[in-house]
Amino acid sequence: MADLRIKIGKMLWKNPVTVASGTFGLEFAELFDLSKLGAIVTKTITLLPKPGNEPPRLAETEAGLLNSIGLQNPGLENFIKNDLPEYQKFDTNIIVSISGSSITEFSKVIKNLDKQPNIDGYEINISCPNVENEGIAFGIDKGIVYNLISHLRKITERTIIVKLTPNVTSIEEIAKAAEKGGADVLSLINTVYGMAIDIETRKSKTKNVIAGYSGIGIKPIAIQNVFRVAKVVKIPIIGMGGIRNISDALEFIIAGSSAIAVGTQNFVNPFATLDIIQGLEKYLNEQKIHYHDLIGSVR
Amino acid sequence: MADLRIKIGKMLWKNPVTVASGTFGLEFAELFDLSKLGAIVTKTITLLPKPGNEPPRLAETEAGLLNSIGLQNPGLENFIKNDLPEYQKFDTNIIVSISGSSITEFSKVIKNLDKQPNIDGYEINISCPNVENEGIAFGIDKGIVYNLISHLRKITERTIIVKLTPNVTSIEEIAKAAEKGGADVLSLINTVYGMAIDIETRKSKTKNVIAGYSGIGIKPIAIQNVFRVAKVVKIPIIGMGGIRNISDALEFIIAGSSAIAVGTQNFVNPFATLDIIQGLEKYLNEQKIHYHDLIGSVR
Amino acid sequence: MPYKLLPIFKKELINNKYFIITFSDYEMADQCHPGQFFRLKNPQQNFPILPRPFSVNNIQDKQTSFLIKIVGESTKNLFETKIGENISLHGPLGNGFKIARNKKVLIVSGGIGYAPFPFLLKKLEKAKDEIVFFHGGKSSDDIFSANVINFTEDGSVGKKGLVTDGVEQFLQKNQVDIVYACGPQIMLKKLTEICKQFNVDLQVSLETIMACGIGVCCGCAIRIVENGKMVYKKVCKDGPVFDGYTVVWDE
Amino acid sequence: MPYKLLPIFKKELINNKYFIITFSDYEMADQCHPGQFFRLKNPQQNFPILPRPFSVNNIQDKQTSFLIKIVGESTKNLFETKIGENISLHGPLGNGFKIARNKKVLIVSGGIGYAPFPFLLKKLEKAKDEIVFFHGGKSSDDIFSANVINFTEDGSVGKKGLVTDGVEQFLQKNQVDIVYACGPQIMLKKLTEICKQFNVDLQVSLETIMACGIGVCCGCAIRIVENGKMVYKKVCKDGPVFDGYTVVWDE
Ligand SMILES: Cc1cc2nc3c(=O)[nH]c(=O)nc-3n(C[C@H](O)[C@H](O)[C@H](O)COP(=O)(O)OP(=O)(O)OC[C@H]3O[C@@H](n4cnc5c(N)ncnc54)[C@H](O)[C@@H]3O)c2cc1C
Ligand SMILES: Cc1cc2nc3c(=O)[nH]c(=O)nc-3n(C[C@H](O)[C@H](O)[C@H](O)COP(=O)(O)OP(=O)(O)OC[C@H]3O[C@@H](n4cnc5c(N)ncnc54)[C@H](O)[C@@H]3O)c2cc1C
Ligand SMILES: Cc1cc2nc3c(=O)[nH]c(=O)nc-3n(C[C@H](O)[C@H](O)[C@H](O)COP(=O)(O)O)c2cc1C
Ligand SMILES: Cc1cc2nc3c(=O)[nH]c(=O)nc-3n(C[C@H](O)[C@H](O)[C@H](O)COP(=O)(O)O)c2cc1C
Ligand code: FES
Ligand code: FES
Repeated sequence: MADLRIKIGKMLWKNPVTVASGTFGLEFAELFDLSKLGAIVTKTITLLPKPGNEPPRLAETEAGLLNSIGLQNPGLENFIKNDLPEYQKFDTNIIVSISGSSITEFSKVIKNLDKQPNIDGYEINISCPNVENEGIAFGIDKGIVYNLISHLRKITERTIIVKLTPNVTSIEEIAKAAEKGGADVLSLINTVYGMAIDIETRKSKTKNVIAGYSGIGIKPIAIQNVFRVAKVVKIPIIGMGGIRNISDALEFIIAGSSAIAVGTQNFVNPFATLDIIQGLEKYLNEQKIHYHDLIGSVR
Repeated sequence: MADLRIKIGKMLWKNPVTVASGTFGLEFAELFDLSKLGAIVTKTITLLPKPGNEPPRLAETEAGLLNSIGLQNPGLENFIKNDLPEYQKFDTNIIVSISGSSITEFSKVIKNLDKQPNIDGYEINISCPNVENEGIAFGIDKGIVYNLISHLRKITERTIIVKLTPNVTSIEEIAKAAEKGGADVLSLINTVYGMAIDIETRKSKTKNVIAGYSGIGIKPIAIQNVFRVAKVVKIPIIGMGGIRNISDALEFIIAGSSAIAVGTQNFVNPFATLDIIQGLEKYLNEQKIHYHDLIGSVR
Repeated sequence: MPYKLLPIFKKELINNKYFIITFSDYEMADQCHPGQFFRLKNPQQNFPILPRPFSVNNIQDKQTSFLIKIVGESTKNLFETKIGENISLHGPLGNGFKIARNKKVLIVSGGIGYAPFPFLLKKLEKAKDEIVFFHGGKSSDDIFSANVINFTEDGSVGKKGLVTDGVEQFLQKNQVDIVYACGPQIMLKKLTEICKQFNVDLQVSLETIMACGIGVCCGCAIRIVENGKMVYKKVCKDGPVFDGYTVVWDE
Repeated sequence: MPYKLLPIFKKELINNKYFIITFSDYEMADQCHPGQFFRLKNPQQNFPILPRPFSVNNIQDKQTSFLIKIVGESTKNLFETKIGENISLHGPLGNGFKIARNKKVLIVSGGIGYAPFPFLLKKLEKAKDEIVFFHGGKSSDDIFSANVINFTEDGSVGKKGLVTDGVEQFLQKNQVDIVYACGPQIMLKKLTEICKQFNVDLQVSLETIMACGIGVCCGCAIRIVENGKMVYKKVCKDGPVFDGYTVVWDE
């Protein structure tokens, strides 16, 4: 059997397959044993509860999904009380995705979470395109990204994953700033800005007008971003954006991802992550290649 | 019958439907009368002939097309000698798409073309993602865009259309720079950076690795860009990116496009432009709305 | 809420707008409660991407059926999928209707909003309720049963007019304890206003676009007034059935 | 090159890898030349987006047929499209084979590369050529006719071995004026080396991914040596048939 173990920052994953923040939750435990995943990434948590954006929040386009959830979440306190203990039951790496509107807020969240046991890493969501002044201001400016991450680096020993937005001119610049700031891992991509209009009512299909585009339609964009970032950083990349099955996952790995995350596809086939883990073993055996040699092996 | 006429820069179009540069040519005259179009945009021409990129140059993805043609074109002289006279036979607006590696080169091309009759406008391709140092350096920097366009503005009286790339952090900044420089019209979007990998050979599916992504998969991205740009400029927008039919076209118009262009879909249904012209008349009659009132009418 | 691949057991065309699709699975049939829904998708179909939610229409002989209106790509594809081919089913999901016991019940449906009621009817009959069923549609195509009081906008079948007008008249003359309703937003909104006048309990089943169907994505939010405050609730998990008086209806 | 919607007139399954699809249209049949191709698409299928190129396999009684190998989504969809349903056809496109007259001709095909030759064969016979036809495949599934000299890699039908080995032996003993070939790149490359030794004219039909099919997009470029210089030619318009000796083969 192929060895799928991989070091992601300070974590050891039993396999390189995880889930994209906001597309997965404890509810999936009714369908399969979450311990089978290399890691679980929670939905993004903020210091205070957030009600989220006005509905409608979803629209399906011809080749993907638009969402403007607006980081709806119960807030740090409720998360620690209700959700975290449940996550901690699983024998896998728990990564808490966090966001904030200021460096102080980010710091507060991490300081609080650092007191909790069995959290293996933080994913810093600097890229969510749905919430004004939350995330977005950070993710598009390399100076701000550097400041934020180097600040957080001083606070925590745990693995810091920085999640990048594709909605920038040079994702390389942002990636390098995050690495220089002390990030252990990068994850990409967050959703692409998108919009759809109902031609009968002439209204935007999501109330928030500009939404986040995910699913198979963004896959070529995501692979391209992974490829570019992998060329300029030394830290590992968690690749995502439209991954549905093993062949999509392999594209990301060959492009330079050390691990991959399934997002929108969790809504379509909740077992997609498991299928990919299986498919990966099969591919490695067939192609007689070690997992580590596959990463970034594009010719 | 609905009145579809619209002023685009200094041109009067009989209807707001044209074709995207590089996806259309005189060859289509065998299929329908090109005079039916509001305008024809030629493929991008450079001062000297360009051989184009190494093959393979195309890959179809799950929801779109990747291309890395590399601006293959016969060069200005051959274009003027062989192609232009053919284009001039049609009773429609002829827009020549041009690109160059320096302001001087752009200027030379426009000075030459300005001596030719029956050219109605120039589309300045500052956004083609396939050719290093040609286009790409212009399209992502607002200062450079402003310099280029204000320079060209002094040279020609004809309509200047600036074609924007979506691969930037703030398309609004670039759009405003083009408008300030003296552009009469903006067209958007050019292709989105994309990439696909053959998991058997582990090679990039296009030799040039990073390619331009077009077709239905980019539609939500394009509509979003049109919406954002329409909010910050006064000049008209030619919207494109994934338009296949009347309902796609309407989304772009409602988002803020004064006219629309069909690209990749020309390869699928060469009559798509004509279908859209017909569909537009039907929609305007049914909804009892004037074309001008539809533009940017999103609520 | 299991996720299963099941072959289509039966398919019945009602007319060119509606059909019923049936699956035979004991476990599935036993778990369902009226008002709950399943997410259905033909796994062979790549686009549209998302499974679509459909209410349990009826359960008979351990067979679970869905009444489906053909409105777009997914419903068309479900219609075209042949008997014996596999469909993925995720469910039962959501809360479902609260069953009244020994009450005077009025059911009100509009168009495809009829879907969840045959199953509810069965349970209400067992609960010894006294039941009146009003259904409205555009024309005879939208009428599913002769055993209910039908209204059509064009008068082609049943009474001519809107079902809500019928309800208003009925409530003026008859005492009712609880109203169960499903249909277009505009109908439910009107119905809420009417029921309020008569102070009748009101359970409405709502629709929104859904991505996950299980409370994960927060995509299906609607506005509910709770303790005098507007909050977002999830149609998939907190609903699809809500107390009609708490819903903040769209303009 | 017209663009037409035509109903499928006939469909024949050869085995689980190959089928023949036939259209009945006089105008279309009259315009075709061997080696030319059409772009086919089921307009009901949204994805994949692009029509796919297929060589004219044969023309008989004004009916045009295509021999198609099921390799992916589009070919699968064409196979599944029912008789009577419409397919969009764009063509005939490309240059086609140059017809030799009163020559000694050798046809060499590999796998689905067999497709253009039944039609070419007809024209060559009319041109009074002396024809030998070598075809190679992986196994008996890839053999289309008992009237040609077949090679299979597994020896299940015909001679065991590669068709190119057979060609080499044949050319050592027989004089040939011209070779027509179509098949995998690796076979055509090998064949070019062989033919060179014997100084035989060589026409090869090539494949690339195509977007427009008519010379507009420049997407189907291949490398050709022209006047000692490497240039890009368009497979769709300058080809698909090229002088084998001018082709710069991939590594
Ligand atoms: C809880 C619930 C129960 C339902 N029960 C039934 C039922 O019993 N019978 C029935 O015919 N229909 C039912 N619907 C509606 C059904 O889900 C839609 O008609 C279906 O999704 C349309 O899909 P489509 O691809 O055919 O059409 P599309 O062209 O995609 O959409 C047509 C309309 O369907 C709605 N829709 C689109 N995507 C979704 C989505 N992911 N989730 C929900 N709605 C969507 C939108 O309003 C859209 O305008 C129910 C919906 C919900 C939320
Ligand atoms: C001039 C020409 C003539 C051809 N004649 C025949 C024929 O007579 N019979 C036959 O079975 N096949 C023929 N082919 C090949 C045929 O076009 C491909 O098998 C078909 O496009 C595969 O489509 P798919 O969606 O089923 O498979 P996909 O999964 O899309 O692709 C399978 C393979 O087909 C090729 N391909 C994909 N897209 C295109 C495209 N747009 N244009 C060209 N090739 C593509 C690629 O090599 C790809 O790896 C010909 C190709 C060319 C260029
Ligand atoms: C409904 C939905 C909610 C999301 N919520 C979050 C979130 O809270 N935090 C975050 O970092 N990304 C969020 N994302 C982005 C995903 O994590 C992922 O980056 C993106 O969807 C691309 O992957 P995919 O195409 O596989 O879905 C969300 C995406 C969707 C579709
Ligand atoms: C094969 C191909 C060639 C193209 N060549 C050019 C070009 O020469 N100049 C240009 O400005 N845009 C070029 N484009 C971009 C298109 O004009 C258009 O902006 C883009 O494809 C988005 O529209 P679509 O999705 O409708 O194709 C090309 C696109 C394709 C697919
Ligand atoms: S559909 Fe995801 S929370 Fe309701
Ligand atoms: S396929 Fe477009 S030029 Fe050949």
